Amino acid sequence: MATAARKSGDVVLKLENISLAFGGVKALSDISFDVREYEVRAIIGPNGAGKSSLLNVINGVYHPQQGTIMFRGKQRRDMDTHEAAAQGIARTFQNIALFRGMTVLDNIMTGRNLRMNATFIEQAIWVGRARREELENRRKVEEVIDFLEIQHIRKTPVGRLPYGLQKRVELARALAAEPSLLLLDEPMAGMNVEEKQDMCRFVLDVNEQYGTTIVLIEHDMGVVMDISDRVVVLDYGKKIGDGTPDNIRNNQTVIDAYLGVAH
Amino acid sequence: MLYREAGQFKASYATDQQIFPIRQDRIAVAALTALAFVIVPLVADQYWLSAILIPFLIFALAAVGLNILTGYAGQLSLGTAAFMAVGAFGAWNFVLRVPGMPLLVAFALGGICAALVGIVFGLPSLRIKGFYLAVATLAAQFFVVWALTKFNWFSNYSTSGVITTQRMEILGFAFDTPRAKYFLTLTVVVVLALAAKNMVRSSIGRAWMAIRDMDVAAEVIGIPMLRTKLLAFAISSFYAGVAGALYAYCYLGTVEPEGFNLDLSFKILFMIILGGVGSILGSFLGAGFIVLLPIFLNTVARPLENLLGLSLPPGLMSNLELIVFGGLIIFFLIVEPHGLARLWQITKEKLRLWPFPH
Amino acid sequence: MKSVKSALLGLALLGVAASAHAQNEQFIPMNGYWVGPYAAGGSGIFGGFIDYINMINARDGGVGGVKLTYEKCETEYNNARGVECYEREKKKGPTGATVIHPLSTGITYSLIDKAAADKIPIISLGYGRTDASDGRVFPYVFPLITNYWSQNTAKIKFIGMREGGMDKLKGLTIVNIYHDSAYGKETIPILDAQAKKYGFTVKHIPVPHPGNEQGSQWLQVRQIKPDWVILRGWGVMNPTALKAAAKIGYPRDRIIGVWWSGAEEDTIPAGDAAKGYIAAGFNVAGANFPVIQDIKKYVYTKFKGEMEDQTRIGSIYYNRGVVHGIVTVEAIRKGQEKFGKKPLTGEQMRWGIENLQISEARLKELGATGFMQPLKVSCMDHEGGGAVKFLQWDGNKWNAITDWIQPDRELVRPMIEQSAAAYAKEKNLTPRDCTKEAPPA
Amino acid sequence: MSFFFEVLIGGLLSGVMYSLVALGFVLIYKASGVFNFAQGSLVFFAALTFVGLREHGFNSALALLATLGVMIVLGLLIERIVLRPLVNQPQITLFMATIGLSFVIEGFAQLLWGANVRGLELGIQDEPIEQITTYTGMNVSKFDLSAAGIAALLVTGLALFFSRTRIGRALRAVADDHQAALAVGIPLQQIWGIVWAVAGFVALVAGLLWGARNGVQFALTFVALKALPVLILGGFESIPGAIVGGLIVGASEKLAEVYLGPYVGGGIEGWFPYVLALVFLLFRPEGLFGEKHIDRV
Amino acid sequence: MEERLDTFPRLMLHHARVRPNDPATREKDLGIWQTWTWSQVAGEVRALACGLAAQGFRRGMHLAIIGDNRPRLYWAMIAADALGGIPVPMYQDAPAAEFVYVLNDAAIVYAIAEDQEQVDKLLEAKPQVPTLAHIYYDDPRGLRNYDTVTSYETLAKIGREFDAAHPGFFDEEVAKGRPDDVSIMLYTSGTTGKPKGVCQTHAAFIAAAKGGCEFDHLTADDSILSYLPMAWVGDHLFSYAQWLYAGFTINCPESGDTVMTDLREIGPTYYFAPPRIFENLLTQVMIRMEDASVIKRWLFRYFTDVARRCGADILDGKTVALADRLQYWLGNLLVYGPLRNVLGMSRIRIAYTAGAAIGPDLFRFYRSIGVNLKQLYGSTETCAYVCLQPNGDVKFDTVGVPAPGAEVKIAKNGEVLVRGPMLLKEYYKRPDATAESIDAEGYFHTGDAGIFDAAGHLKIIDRAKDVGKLGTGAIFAPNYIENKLKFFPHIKEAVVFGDQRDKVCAFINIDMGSSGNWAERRGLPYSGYTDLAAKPDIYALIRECVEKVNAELATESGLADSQIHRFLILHKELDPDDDELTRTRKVRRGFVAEKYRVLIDALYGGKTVEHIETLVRFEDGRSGMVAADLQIADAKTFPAHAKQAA
Repeated sequence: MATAARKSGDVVLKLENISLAFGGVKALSDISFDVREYEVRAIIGPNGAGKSSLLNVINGVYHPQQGTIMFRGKQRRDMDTHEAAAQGIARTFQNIALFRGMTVLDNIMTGRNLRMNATFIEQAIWVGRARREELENRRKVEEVIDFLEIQHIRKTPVGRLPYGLQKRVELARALAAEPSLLLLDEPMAGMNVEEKQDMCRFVLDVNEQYGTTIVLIEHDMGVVMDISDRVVVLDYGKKIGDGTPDNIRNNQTVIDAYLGVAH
Repeated sequence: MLYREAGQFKASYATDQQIFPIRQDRIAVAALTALAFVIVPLVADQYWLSAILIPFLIFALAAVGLNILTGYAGQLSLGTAAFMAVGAFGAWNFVLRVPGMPLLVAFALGGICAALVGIVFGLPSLRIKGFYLAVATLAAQFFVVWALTKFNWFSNYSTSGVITTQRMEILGFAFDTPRAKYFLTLTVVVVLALAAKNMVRSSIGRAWMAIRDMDVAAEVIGIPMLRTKLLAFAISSFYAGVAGALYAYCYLGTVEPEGFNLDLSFKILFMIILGGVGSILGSFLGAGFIVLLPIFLNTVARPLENLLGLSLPPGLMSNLELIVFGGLIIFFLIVEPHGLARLWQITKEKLRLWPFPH
Repeated sequence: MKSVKSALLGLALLGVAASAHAQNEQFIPMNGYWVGPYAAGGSGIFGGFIDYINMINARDGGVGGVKLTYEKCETEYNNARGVECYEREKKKGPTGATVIHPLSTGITYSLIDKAAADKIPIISLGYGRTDASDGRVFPYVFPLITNYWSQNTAKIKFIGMREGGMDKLKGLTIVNIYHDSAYGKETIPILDAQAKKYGFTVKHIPVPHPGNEQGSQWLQVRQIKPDWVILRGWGVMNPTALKAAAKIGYPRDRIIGVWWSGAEEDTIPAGDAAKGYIAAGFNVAGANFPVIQDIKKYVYTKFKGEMEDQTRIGSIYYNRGVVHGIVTVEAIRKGQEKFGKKPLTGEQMRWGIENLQISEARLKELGATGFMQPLKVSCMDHEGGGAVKFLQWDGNKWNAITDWIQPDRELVRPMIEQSAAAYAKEKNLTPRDCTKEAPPA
Repeated sequence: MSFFFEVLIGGLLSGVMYSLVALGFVLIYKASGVFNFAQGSLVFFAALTFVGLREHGFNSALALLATLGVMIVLGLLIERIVLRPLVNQPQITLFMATIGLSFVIEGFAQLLWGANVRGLELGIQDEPIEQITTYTGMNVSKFDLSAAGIAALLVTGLALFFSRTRIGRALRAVADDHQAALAVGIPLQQIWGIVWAVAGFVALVAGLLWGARNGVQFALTFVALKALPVLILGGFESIPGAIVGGLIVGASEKLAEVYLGPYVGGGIEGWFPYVLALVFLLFRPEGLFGEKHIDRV
Repeated sequence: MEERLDTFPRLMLHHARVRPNDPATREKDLGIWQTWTWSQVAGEVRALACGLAAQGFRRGMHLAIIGDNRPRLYWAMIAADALGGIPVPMYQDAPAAEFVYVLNDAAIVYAIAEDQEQVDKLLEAKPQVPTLAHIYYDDPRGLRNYDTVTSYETLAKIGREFDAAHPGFFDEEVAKGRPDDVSIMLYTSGTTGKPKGVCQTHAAFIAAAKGGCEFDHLTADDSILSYLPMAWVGDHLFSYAQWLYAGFTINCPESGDTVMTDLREIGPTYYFAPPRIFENLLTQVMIRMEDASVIKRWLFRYFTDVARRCGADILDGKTVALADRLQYWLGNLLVYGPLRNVLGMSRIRIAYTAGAAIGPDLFRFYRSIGVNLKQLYGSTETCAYVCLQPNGDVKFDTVGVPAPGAEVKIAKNGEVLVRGPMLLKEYYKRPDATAESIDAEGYFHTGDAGIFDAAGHLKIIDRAKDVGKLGTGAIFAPNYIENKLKFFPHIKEAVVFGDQRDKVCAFINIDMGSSGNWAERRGLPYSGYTDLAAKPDIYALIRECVEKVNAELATESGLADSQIHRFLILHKELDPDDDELTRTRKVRRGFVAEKYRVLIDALYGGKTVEHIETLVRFEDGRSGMVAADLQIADAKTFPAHAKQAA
């Protein structure tokens, strides 16, 4: 089988000395790391290590008390969710955050909302730009649906789907935004082996096909070691390791703090 | 059972995304439209037109408005009547004070006034959620009614505070019979309902639902929270406002601020809850239910009372009506908490899959 | 085929028989309210009204041989439902609905245009559109007996009497505590006009709906220390006001209420706090009138009475209902004089009301001397009376403390005409020329 | 200045009356997450039943006991017939059901006792306490003061009930976490039944006090509207919140009406508490005593 | 000059001229039915043909086509035909190892594959196929970094450039085509031996298409769902030859999983499915109806009874009592119409089934609810065109009358012989086989045993070579018995033995869907096929079926001895991957007998239980052992009592 000639590019995202606390409880302390274009960057660490918080800082759900975030050349104190989305950062959530009252199609279409510029009045009349955008974006969404092989559930309300498919729909929603940076918060949690394999394939395909940079949190070491280019290890809100999978595998601190304990 | 969908395939997104993708539905809707526009005016008497159909349509419009806010955007509001009041008094004042003001423009301007008020009272929604917001919208309810009563300018210094609507004329045609008023109401309601349907199936509608279902995720996708919520408030209030103007002009003819009280707000909320939250169709079903139920109970109760003679306590029937009304509401909520629209949806699913059960 | 035909024929005959049977009936809708916050008033007034109609049917066999029929419709004091009831009932009976008592200002307003178009007269006794007293502009609306402005001038007259003359009004302070609604605000202009005329000071204090909490208003009263308080209350606002007055120690016999603040329902809940409170009324309380006795005799002994709680017979609201009955029946009689002893149409009924005259003598015949004031309605004047009687609550019942006190017509009438004219202009109506109206037969 | 205090004290005392009604809401919301709009109707029903029973020859004590019994039965019935089938439904559905319930209760109450307006004499005169008036020139109503006393008793009683009894503690557990409560074997439905019964009792107390103040009539149902801003201010789940919220609403609305009202034509009491609550919420969306929720994603 | 419509490319060009804007091809893709008109198809084919030519594809070369039914793959066939090449469609679900033989046999140089999966298989086979040089693919998904394969788009682009440079090339190539050129090579799966390439000319398939179209009045307004393997002769006749002949629309489903949904959406007017699919559908209908409310179930039962009584007659235009007609009308409103609708058969004018025997009940069911289901008889060598059932004259147990242009006769040994324009030209590179199957008179030996009935309808009994003799001397037609067994929904597959033996015994495969459902309804827990198959309850269930078959056989003259005395339920499903079935799911009788010899011995040896270990191959290519102790059951047999001749 032909292998992907994956190459990492320049640094697109750089977090420096990020500290985040919730009313005295430190979630992240002094974290710095970077993400290069086109790479798959994994964040690992035991429960409560601050992994999700880190993603939340990257796309502006949380605002760190200290540190700076550099994204695409622009340095800032913190991110704003809207700006992050507009800049091409999309993400999925640890606990599925789909819009439960909507169909799969509508959920994914929502992922393209930023690309639809018609005013509500145009949309109310359903002519011209509004209609055109609706149809054009539908096509884009269908491509994502096709890509993730969820054609058969297109018009199903997401609430009725099994867990694994919901995760896939959430990924589809993120992909619909055609992000340049994709943040995946435990995309394979709670899946069976087959679903995990599928998800891995999709993640790699996304990375290959669209050249999307991916930052992912994952518990399954096998998966992480298989698909990521570089790995950041967190423990109790602190960074304790950073490097290639091989590097991490042999890092004694990591083994002590995490691998040894968790497995 | 009645659906025969085999062979109704979609060769373009436009046909796939139309409002009624199933041919049988399109036929039914076309028939219904014809019925509403042609048959009903021919056969309905004045009672049906002015006491049932016109209020039904107007309430349905208000319910559509509330459904946009509550059903789609997930912001519970108890102030619909206030926005209706703003629309009614707004339209009336525009006609009164601007010479040559076309009626429909006045309705729209009334709606816009309501929308502006809606925006003001929608501002807190950014920070307040759920029942806290609901109770907060009561502020709008009480404040607006108070302001309309308090500042006589709104009722053109009428001593009674009651406004009597002006003669309605559009392009020289006088809308003074129940039939004409029905036409006018029907047209406005149909157009606005269609617009609402279009909005909720567009990106703005999805943005509303996204905020309703999972606001953090919506934000992360890049949906601007404040703007989307305020737009929901504005559009919802606009609908309520136009409904209020119709309520004044096409239904009652005279209105006073107290007429737009909390009971009316609740009534409209009932319509969407019973009809179906997050469903345009549900707004109509709910409005029909709430408008017709008391009338039905009353028409059943009174002859019954006369039949049984006067030995019954005088308030019995009225009280029984109240009890049955409340009881039916509870019953419906228990049987189908998602409203009549869901009931219809299930029926339709069944009909589509007939003879299979699922 | 033959059997179908004969069946149809039979049906048709049946229909003829039924309608023939119904021919000699006149229909009056009873669109009232028996539930909700105003149920006390609604049930009392319609109780008296219906009892009176039933008494007329039972005692006299109807009016001129025409049986009066009615049907109740629950409006919940709600405009929309009121309109629905009206639309539903207006075609019932052989001549349709012949007169309508909306018993709600809001519903009255909503029906003005409709009723005129349907040619059904509206009688609004002590509520509704004040300027409808000008019959030239409002041919189909009859705010009979008295209206808010009239009673207000009578109140000032009463205060003047108590103070020892109208000139003594000068320098007094009167507080107008009103229900913060269209209804409540309606007398503000006339009070202001009178204040100017007589030189007293008037302060208006609104009470927000529903008025079940009035601490701050009465604290303001306490601060102002007025000589008199006019209470323009509504429902629960009334007893609350009396309680609040007691709380700040304001004398109750210096509070004068309107007739919607002057029923047993307003005073009983206030308990002792209501003792001494005065209200203006256009009917009195008491069951000793022959007319009430007749009702008891012809209706209640046959267990057909409307009042479940018979102690309410003779109460203010109940008696007001009887007044409704009297004016309605008398108007029918008047109409029959001109149009014959058959069911009247709405239009004929309108004539009957417009030419209604109830003299003292007639009141006596009716067994209602002192029960209500004599009336003389005309094309110009759809009010027909205008006087009120002041009643005082003694802790158990309402006692009349004055005779009928006439309003300040010079003040009221021009305001009415002015308002009616404005309405006519707004609506593009040409007022009738009353000199051309048919004189009473 | 004494007038200011008079207004303030009057307001605080009215606030206690609001709190009484708000308490009923809080109890039910806390235990079952239901925003019980029928609380006003319960107040009406309780007062009407009490008065009605007295009219039928019951003495006060007997009437009180009987009414209490009726309220408890009613509470249990509501839990069984209305709420249990609706368990796990969205809050708004439950809310709507309670509005439907309020119609049923109102219809039933009037059907049972008629539409008559009745007085209710508790034997406490609603008159100024003369000593205070003489010393300070301020009017403080005996009735209001007694009502405040009763409210204090009630709150203390409830506090004891919650902290000292087994049922009370279970109730608190339920309020904190339904699932957990279920898991440790607390019979949820039984608890809900008890809460509704307690809410019925609170409604009775509120109904008697309000009924004595305004008469026993349909308008008693409106007292619920007075309680709503109290709830926003105090938080739906906090008993101290209901008390403090009531005091704030009572005092501020009176002060606003007296000092602010004249500038805008008065009658602002109707909406002022709501706007106040609204503004307050902008700064503290979870209410005075509500818990702050951090959205975890 | 008169238009010569004697090759497929010419037919295609003809439609592009006559009905340029009518839909030719639809495919459910990206959520909607993407549609190509005839003129668009002509353009695509032209580009494709030029592209292939530019890449060196020449007359007489073979183009391998591998994948699900995709428009582009159909177009590729026309393109190959246009260049005088020969398309060779291959079974897309075969593993790479099976590809090797065909690829080598046909000396494939050019191949066009649907997607990454097929490309991977081709690449896997490539080292063993020295000729294979050019691989093209339709769906680029996942193929971005494959540098040895070319995308369809690139090929078409090359083609367009080539076309621009050589404007007359395409038309010249089409003009060179002759009717007796081989237009397609289809590999017969063959129940024994290696597959043979059947070479069919344009003329043969056009004759078959023409005969069929005229027989059933197919026009350009019809439409069909193309979902059966492209390598199968049936699909080639219906979705290619008849498509190009009549000019109707072919519709390609979104994927194999969505066929039923897509069928419902498209609602074709013309439909083809092997009996298995009709059977699955009916099973599903029955299962779904089980969950329906009492009223619905009653309605369904009542009206299917009505339909059984008179539905088929009404369809055939026979006279039916008014009462029945009324009931049928009502049933059509309440049950049949909706049922046809949910099955996607509302618009079907003509439906065919073939490839295996269809159960009379099953066949009757569809006809009774108003689906004009008919049988045809044919084989790869005859362009699937020998006998057809005429409208209005459908017998449940025959395959109809000889099709227009087909001469059919029965050989002395009972074998069906056929002659006509639709016969194969030859077996590719197998003159021996060709000579063996076509005799001197030009008759093709079908290998089927059959008889004509009085009305001239052909009745197929069995494979001629399978027909054997029992020890008693009575004839033994295993397929006939197996089919009877397979008509029960709980039985998926059956293999009966009896040739040269004194009694008949059977292997049974239960149907997981149907009997699994049956078990669930009874609260019978099971962990998988093997477990379920061993349940005594299931044995009882199957015994009942077997005994019913026995009862039937007892009434048929000469077959009473074929009653099944003993049977067992196999511990695994017979599987093409294990070579037990052909790719078209026919039992490889000899192979099975060999593989399970021990079981056969047990059946005949009177044992009640036997241990067996079998090697099975899993989907992912791995293999493993499955072991089980199989129960052997006895079945009741009945004394022969031949039915009175009617």
